[in-house]
Amino acid sequence: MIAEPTFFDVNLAIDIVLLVMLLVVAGAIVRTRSLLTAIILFGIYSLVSAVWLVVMDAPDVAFTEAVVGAGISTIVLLGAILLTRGEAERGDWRRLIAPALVCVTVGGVLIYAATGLPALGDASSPVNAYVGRAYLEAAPNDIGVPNTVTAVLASYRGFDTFGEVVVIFAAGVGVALMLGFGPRASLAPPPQVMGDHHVVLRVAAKLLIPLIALYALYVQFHGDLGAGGGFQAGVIMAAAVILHALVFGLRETMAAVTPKVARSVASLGVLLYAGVGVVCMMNGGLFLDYDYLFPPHIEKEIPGWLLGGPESAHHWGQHFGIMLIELGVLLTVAATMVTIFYGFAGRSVDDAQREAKR
Amino acid sequence: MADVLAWIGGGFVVVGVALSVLGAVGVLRFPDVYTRIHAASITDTGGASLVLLGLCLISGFSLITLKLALIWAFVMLTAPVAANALANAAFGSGHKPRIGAFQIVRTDERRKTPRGTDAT
Amino acid sequence: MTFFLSHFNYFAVAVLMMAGLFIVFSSGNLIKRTIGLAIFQTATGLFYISLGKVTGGTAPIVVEPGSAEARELASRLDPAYLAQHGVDGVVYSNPLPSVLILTAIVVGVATLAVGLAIAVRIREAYGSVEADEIEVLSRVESTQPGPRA
Amino acid sequence: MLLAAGAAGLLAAMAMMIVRAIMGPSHYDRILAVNSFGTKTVLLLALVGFLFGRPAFLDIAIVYALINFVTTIALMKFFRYRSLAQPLATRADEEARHG
Repeated sequence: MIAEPTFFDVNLAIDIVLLVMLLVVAGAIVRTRSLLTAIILFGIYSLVSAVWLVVMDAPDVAFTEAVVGAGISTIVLLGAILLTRGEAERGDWRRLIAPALVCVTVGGVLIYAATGLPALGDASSPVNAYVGRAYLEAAPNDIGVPNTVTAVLASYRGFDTFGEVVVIFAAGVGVALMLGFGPRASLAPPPQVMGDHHVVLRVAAKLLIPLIALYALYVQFHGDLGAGGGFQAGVIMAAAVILHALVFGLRETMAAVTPKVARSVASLGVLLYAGVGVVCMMNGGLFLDYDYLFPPHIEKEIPGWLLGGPESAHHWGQHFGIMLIELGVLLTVAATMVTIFYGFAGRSVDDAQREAKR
Repeated sequence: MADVLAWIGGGFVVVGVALSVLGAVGVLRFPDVYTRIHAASITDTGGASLVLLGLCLISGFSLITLKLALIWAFVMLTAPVAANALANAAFGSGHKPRIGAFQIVRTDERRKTPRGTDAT
Repeated sequence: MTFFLSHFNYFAVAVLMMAGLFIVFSSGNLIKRTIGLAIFQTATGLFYISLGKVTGGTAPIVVEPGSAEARELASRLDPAYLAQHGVDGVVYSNPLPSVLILTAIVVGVATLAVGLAIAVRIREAYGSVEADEIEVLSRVESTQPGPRA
Repeated sequence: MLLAAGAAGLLAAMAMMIVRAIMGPSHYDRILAVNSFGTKTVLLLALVGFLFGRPAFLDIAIVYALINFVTTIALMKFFRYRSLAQPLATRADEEARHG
């Protein structure tokens, strides 16, 4: 392999084509005044960047971007547009001069700074030669999990990830406090929809919803071995619930997954994550130090074949610690996304008027 | 043998991609929503089937074949349903086709709208 | 030309960031602004991932050493390059940027939702999501003390 | 070689879909473009996995095929009914309403 990329390197060629697509789509988002068009284009932007992430060897991130960018954020944006309006005002062009000047200047500085960065794919750059390589070399021995991203995410940087989960939980609480937990006004009957009948859609959705939920579980438990993990699985699980609400109506969904269940599960996930950390501390380790998840006298009793051969027995704590905290992540992320969706989809313009009267 | 299969698989992939490209040209050039849906949905499912079949031939029989079959099943399940729902929604919201001798029949009054007038 | 191609990722990221920033600055509409912020955030992610890419590398999911897949991946690379940068006979890209950006994306959509919820409440209070109109309305309100009509 | 040609063709088709999504003219054209773009993305991901020698990443293609559907339905429902909360009617519902 050549150290310096040439244009005929397939990898680089796909990379550049995708980046040009991203630039074109971003330009179109800047230009359009219709927010709906902007949202659709943002969906395409996410899809393109997710393919780009696969090309750049980051399948875990691509997974997340695919589900979050193209799925959840489109739906959340649509929910927000429903409660506001679909068009942005046309600004006076003279007011665009100052922002344009700022952006061109800052962009010029950034591009100038970028010329000093190591070339794309430089294996000897400080980022790749030290810390990244150290993780790759140490993880199979320390953690015993093939997916290094999961190993770093859940074990080495477990405390950081705990913070992220708490932030997601807090964001869900914030949205629920601002928009409510679901429909408080009585939902109006379906609008007059002459000529529409969605039998095909309903049947297909009935087939797909359990498959999506099942696939989320696969992603969850396959996260040690391949791309995947709690964050991705949580969002996929939420997508299954959202699809149910889209096709069968929010009221039906709320009967199945009540807002109360959603918010309890969200807190339960954070609690599970923190609980694993506290158990490790009680057994004499540090917070989230999974090697101390089981006290030594219990660990001695665990048969080695449970995890494929006696040589992997000393990874018992790590395996179970990662599995438990990923489960916590799954619960929190899925329940938070569902709560956020309930908040946006369940609110109607009437709610605001009723609140104003109170 | 495996080599021959790989070449045949590659051939399938190229034909499937060519179908997708043709569909994309159709989406660009056709005059209204319905003809575009037509172009996109047929070539998408057809192209996807050929590409995935080709990849199956290349990979040989393994877990990957199962995953390819799953992708095929999902594409075959979702793409036509989405196209159907889209055409249904476009029709319901009063988009009128621009070509062909269509008569718009609405289920509410079963009235017939003369060709070329707005259905809304 | 080689220099331009090998730094194209960073240039593209800079332009994307500025596109996001321009939307935030120039558009008065709060929802469009949140979309701009989301683009800015994605651009940051692209930058991190670009830095972590290693030429000839594969995704940081460890292939079993000596397996058919590992041999296939190794056969694509120059042996000297492989010996210098490989781990157990395979060159991997950097896992650390993936970890940082993966969580950032999910946190990003949660905070996006918070931003949009604030926009919705502003719209309910003032009847508009355009920053200019809100400013005018809030100025009118502050000169008229008492409960909002 | 054939796979690389396939990837190039798919990228070209995706570019055309982007043009349609930007041009519109109606929002249904844009939804169609996104949906078709998603299907092409699924194929490209599968191809890229084989091209780079890690076909295990087909998982991502599967998830795309599923999520793409959810997004399309959400967009369609938004434009047709201006609501995310209403159930989609069946023929039976409709006939019950109209007698």
